[in-house]
Amino acid sequence: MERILFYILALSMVGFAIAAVSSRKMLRSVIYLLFVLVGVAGLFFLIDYNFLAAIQLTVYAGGIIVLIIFSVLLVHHIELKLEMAKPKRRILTGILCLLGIGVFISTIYSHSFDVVGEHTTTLTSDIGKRLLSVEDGGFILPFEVISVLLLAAMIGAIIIAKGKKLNEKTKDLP
Amino acid sequence: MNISYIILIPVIPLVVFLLLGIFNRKIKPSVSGYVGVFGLLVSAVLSFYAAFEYFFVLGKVDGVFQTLSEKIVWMNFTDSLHIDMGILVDPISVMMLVVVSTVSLMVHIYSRGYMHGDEGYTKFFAFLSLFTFSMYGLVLATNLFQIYIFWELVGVSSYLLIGYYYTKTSAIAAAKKAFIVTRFADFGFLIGILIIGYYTGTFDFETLNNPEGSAILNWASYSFMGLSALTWALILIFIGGAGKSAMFPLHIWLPDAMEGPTPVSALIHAATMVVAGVFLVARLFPMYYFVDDGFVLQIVAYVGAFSALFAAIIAITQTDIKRVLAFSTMSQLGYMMLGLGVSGFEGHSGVGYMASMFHLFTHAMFKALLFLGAGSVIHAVHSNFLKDMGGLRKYMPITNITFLIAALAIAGVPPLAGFWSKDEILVAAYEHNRLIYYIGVFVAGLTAFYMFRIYFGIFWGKDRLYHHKPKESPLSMTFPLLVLAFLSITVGFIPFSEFVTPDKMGFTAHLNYPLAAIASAVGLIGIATAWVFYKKENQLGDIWANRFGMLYKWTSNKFYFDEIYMFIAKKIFFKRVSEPFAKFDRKYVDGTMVGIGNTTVATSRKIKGLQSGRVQDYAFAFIGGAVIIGLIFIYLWT
Amino acid sequence: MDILSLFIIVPVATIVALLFSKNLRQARIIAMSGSLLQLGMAINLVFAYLKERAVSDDIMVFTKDVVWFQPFNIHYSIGVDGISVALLLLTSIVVLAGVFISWKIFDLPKEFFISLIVLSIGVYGFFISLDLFTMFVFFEVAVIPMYLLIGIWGSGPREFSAMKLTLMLMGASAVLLIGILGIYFNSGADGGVLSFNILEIAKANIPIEAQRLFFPLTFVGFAVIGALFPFHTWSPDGHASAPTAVSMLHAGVLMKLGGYGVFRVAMYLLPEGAKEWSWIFIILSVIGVVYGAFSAIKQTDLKYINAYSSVSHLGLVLFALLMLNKTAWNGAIIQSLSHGFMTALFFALIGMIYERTHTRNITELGGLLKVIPFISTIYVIAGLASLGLPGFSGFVAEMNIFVGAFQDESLFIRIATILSVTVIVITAVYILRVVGIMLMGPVRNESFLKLNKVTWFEKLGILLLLLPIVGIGVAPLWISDMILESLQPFIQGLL
Amino acid sequence: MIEGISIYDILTLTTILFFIGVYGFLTRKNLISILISVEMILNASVVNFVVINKYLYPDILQGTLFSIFIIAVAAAETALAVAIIINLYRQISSVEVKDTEVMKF
Repeated sequence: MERILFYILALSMVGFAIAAVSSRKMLRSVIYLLFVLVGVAGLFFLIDYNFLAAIQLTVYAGGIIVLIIFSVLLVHHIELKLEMAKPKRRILTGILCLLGIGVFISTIYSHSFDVVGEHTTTLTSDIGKRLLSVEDGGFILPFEVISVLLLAAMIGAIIIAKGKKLNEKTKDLP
Repeated sequence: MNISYIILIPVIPLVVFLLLGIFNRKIKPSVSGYVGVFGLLVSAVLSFYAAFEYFFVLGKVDGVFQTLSEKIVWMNFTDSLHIDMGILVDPISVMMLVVVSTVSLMVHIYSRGYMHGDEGYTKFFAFLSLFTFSMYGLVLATNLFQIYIFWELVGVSSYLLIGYYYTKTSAIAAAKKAFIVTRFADFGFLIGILIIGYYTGTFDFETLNNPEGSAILNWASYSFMGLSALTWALILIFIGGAGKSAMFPLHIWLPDAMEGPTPVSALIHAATMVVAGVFLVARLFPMYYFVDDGFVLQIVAYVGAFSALFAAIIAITQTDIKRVLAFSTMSQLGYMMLGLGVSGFEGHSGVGYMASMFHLFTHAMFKALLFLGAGSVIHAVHSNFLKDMGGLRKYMPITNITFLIAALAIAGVPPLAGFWSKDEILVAAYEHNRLIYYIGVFVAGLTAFYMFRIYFGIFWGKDRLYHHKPKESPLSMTFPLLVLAFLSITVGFIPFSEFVTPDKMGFTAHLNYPLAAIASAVGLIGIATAWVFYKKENQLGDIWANRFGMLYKWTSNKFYFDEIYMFIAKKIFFKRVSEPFAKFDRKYVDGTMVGIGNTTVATSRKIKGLQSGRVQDYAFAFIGGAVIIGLIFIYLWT
Repeated sequence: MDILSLFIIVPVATIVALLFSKNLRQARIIAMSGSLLQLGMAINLVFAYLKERAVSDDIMVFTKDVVWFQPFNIHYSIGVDGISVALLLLTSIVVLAGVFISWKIFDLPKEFFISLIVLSIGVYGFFISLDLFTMFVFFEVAVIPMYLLIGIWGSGPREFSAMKLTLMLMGASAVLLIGILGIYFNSGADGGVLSFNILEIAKANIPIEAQRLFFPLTFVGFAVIGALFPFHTWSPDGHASAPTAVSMLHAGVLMKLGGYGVFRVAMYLLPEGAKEWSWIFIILSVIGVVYGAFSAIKQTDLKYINAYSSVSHLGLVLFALLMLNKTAWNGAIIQSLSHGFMTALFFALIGMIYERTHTRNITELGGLLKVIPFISTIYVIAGLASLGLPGFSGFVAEMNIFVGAFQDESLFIRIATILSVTVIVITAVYILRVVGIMLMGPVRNESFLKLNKVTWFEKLGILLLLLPIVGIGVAPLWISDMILESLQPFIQGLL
Repeated sequence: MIEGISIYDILTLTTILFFIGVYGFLTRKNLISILISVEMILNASVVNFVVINKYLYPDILQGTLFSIFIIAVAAAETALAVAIIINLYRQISSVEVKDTEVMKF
């Protein structure tokens, strides 16, 4: 059952991913990405990381995708067909990517992973504790750093997105 | 004998040239004419004095004419080879001084009348002086290189004077042709000089011509292609001489050179410059005679004989009187060459050499006279062509008489000058080579014929439609005619063999009566034939012309030599060599160089794409690189 | 202050003065007085040299040596012999004439004169240097201003021509630099110190393998600027685009650096290499001689004719240098001088004709002898000098070359010599062609009847150049002996 | 740990996803599309972190925590990128890569 589910998920993810990078319509491309992200969330569910799956869904599928859609709507006509690279280049890139896949996969399969066959469910509280722990192996410092980063990014985003207008205004003043 | 004053003879015309050349525009034409004539008069007087002193007073020591020279080093080549500048006095150079002075003086005087009113009057006299200077330098040269230097200078004066009417296309072409053809011959001359310089270690005439000298004794020491190096050198030098003296096949420039003013033709292309080739062979005569036992002299004789015949035949059919005279000159030059070619060295056997020089001397007088007479006629009727002349004896009595004297002289009618010298040449040929003798006699007949053809054509027959009545030329023109006519009659009586011989000893020549009779008879036959054909206007000339048909056509077109040369020059050298060279240079040689540049630019354009500035391209390269490194590490590292 | 360094200092001072000049008048007066001073110095140098030579047996006189960069043993080392003195005289005369000819340059006159003088510094420096490295530096100093002079003040496709010229000469310099470094690193072969000084290197025997290797590099490096076939193609384009004075300086002086460098560096320092390689360069130079002359016949642009004629004449210089004997070398140096004056004169005249008629195409010109007699007459004289008429310097040079070349008995050199002698005929053909078409004949164009008469400064420039041509041609002994004497040590080095 | 699915299968899947992202990143000509591709690459790596954590070291949480950080950074990055894109669009009315080449010089 889980196997079947995984394969379905995997196939749909690959399919949507391909669709996302090759669709000539911007909005569709974003939506395909959404499906891929949702698929990833599904994968998390399958391996029993519910909390992560939830984050994935909310932050990615909910936040980022919406952001992207907004920007698409702001800068694009929906009907606009995207320009694609030259066929020669696409084929070259495709070959390169296939080669890369080959390299990766051959590496992966030549390595014997020491799989531990336990079925422990990770609790959300554990994650929370670990994140805020100041003890050995605690992640409080990165957590703080990421918070500052997020804040900075937010302020930066606002300034960048608004900067031009301010400039124009100051320009018009005299 | 003190010879240093002789240096003044060439220097005076040089000074006159510089004076007239530099202050060209500031001198009034009348003044420049007087300056030119006066300068030359001084030179001429000096020349005559030198000749008198040399031949009769001081030159002969123990029965041998001395060779005197004074020279300074002009430039050093190697330790032994150097060019000297100086003067060499021996019988032939003194004789040439007299020739050049006389003719040049007459031409100067004549030009004052002939060129009167021309806008380049001063320039003309400057060029004449330049030429005279160069010619003096040539005849007085002490060594081969000096003679070459002045050889070139007379060539360029000739160029300048032929191209004197520089707005006339034909004159430009003629000047160019004259210079280039002679220059081509000089190419041979120069190489001949180089060979002689290398193998004998000297350019000096006195050393070279010494019959006991090493140059002549060791002539056979080096050989190339079956002939000794010196033989080759003499052949090449003869080519140089043949170019200047218009020997077949380098004769094509001489008829065209008649584009120049007539006094120039008289001076340069009849009396003086064209005999430089003969003079050159005479100057090196001991070498020609001793090296390879006179092998080169044979060539000289045959070339001379052939040229004489060839030119005489062409002269018959020409209608431009100056061209007839030009071919006549060529023919007479052939005679002189022939005379040199059949000469021996010692005593009486040197009669060919003597006769050749004698003929040079007499020819200068009567040919200059012929040209000046023709100039007088042209001056009167403003045309060069026989068809525009006729019956002029009534209008121009002096010209008529003097021209007749000159024509009789060249025809070899005794006792005029041409008779004596021509007779001696025929004697020498008779003793040496019968074939050449027969050619000589035949040419003598032809000469008489064509000369009287134009004489009758000009002065007899019916009047033509003249725009204005022809009148006798002014005194400045007739005076030289009279002087030269006098000389044409008298110079034949000079006992030349006493003075000018190869061994410089002198001998007494005797008239060979049977041969003299034959020669004069042939001349008279020629005159008589011309009388029949041309004395009165009749159809005989045309009838005979038609009878010869093809031959006549070929002859009147000078056997198409001009066309052949033009073909070689224009079609082969211009079209097939020069143009491809020019194209090849632009297209391939330059193309290669520019191509290297262009390739660099093109390559850099291509490579520039690598640094496109697009992140995606860089990412592509980065990922490609990573993958390749991965592949290497996975598959090749183990 | 030594007499030679002045040749660098005076031009530098002139440049400084030029920087403060305010207008055309000041600029040209400064430039003129500067070059006049140099001419004076050059003439003074000739006499000083003759005086010094009488008492001194050194190869080079007036030597001076200042350490420039100790680690590599680079010195600022100068000195002259008869050859350099003659070439310095040539340079100063041509520079002065060039200033006169550009009397009326309106476009950035200050900068123009500065570039011109920078160029002359390079040339002077090159001729007086005894140190290979210094020599090379001056060589570059001479080449670089060329780019600016053609690129800014030129005509026609000037950027292209300037670029082509500079690139080809720079390429040659690269090859040359390898050669020079090769000489340098082999100069200590018998245990001595590595040195750039020519006289010291000449004493140290460079191993024969090194000579074999570096001779062609050095030779080609210098010969490119001496228009060696097939590296001559920068010259027609360069000359055609260059302004008059630059053409004069370039053809008159700059191209002489090639022959001089070949002689002083390649031949003197690498004699064994020269002997081994001479055959191939003889072939190339003879091709250049004949081929240049033939190419000139078909050209219609006056400057192209002259450029190809230069290829031919300078081919003769290289040919003579390769003959490896005193007479031919003497001829080569005199030919350098003679060609310098002659071709500068030619370019000056062409410039004047162009300025008046606005065309350089001979088929559009005609009958100039009637309208501008002075210029035309001098053109005829220059033409006659160029075709080697006695009484002009070209004859002296050519005869020396031919006589010298004939001193070698091998059949190969005989044939090469005879081939190069043909040039006296071909030169006559193309010179007379130009004279016939352009100067003689009917006046081709109505507007030519109103051409300006020649001005005093043009006359002065022309006469300045004509004088030495006639001077050398009429009395060659003084210069020829001065050179011959200086050639002695070189010949000894060869044997 | 998914029943019957080995770690190899999942890593294969993420590899494929990763390279599809790379492909998109290299071939698309639009800034937003490129952003999308970047998101895909990030996701593939997130999954890898998580899966390796789960399969190999189930009792520690490093992988999980890192994936959270990655998601957070991705969000920040997207926000910034979108801001830049919009700003750019205001200035040159385009978000095509080829139009942003003025920076190159």
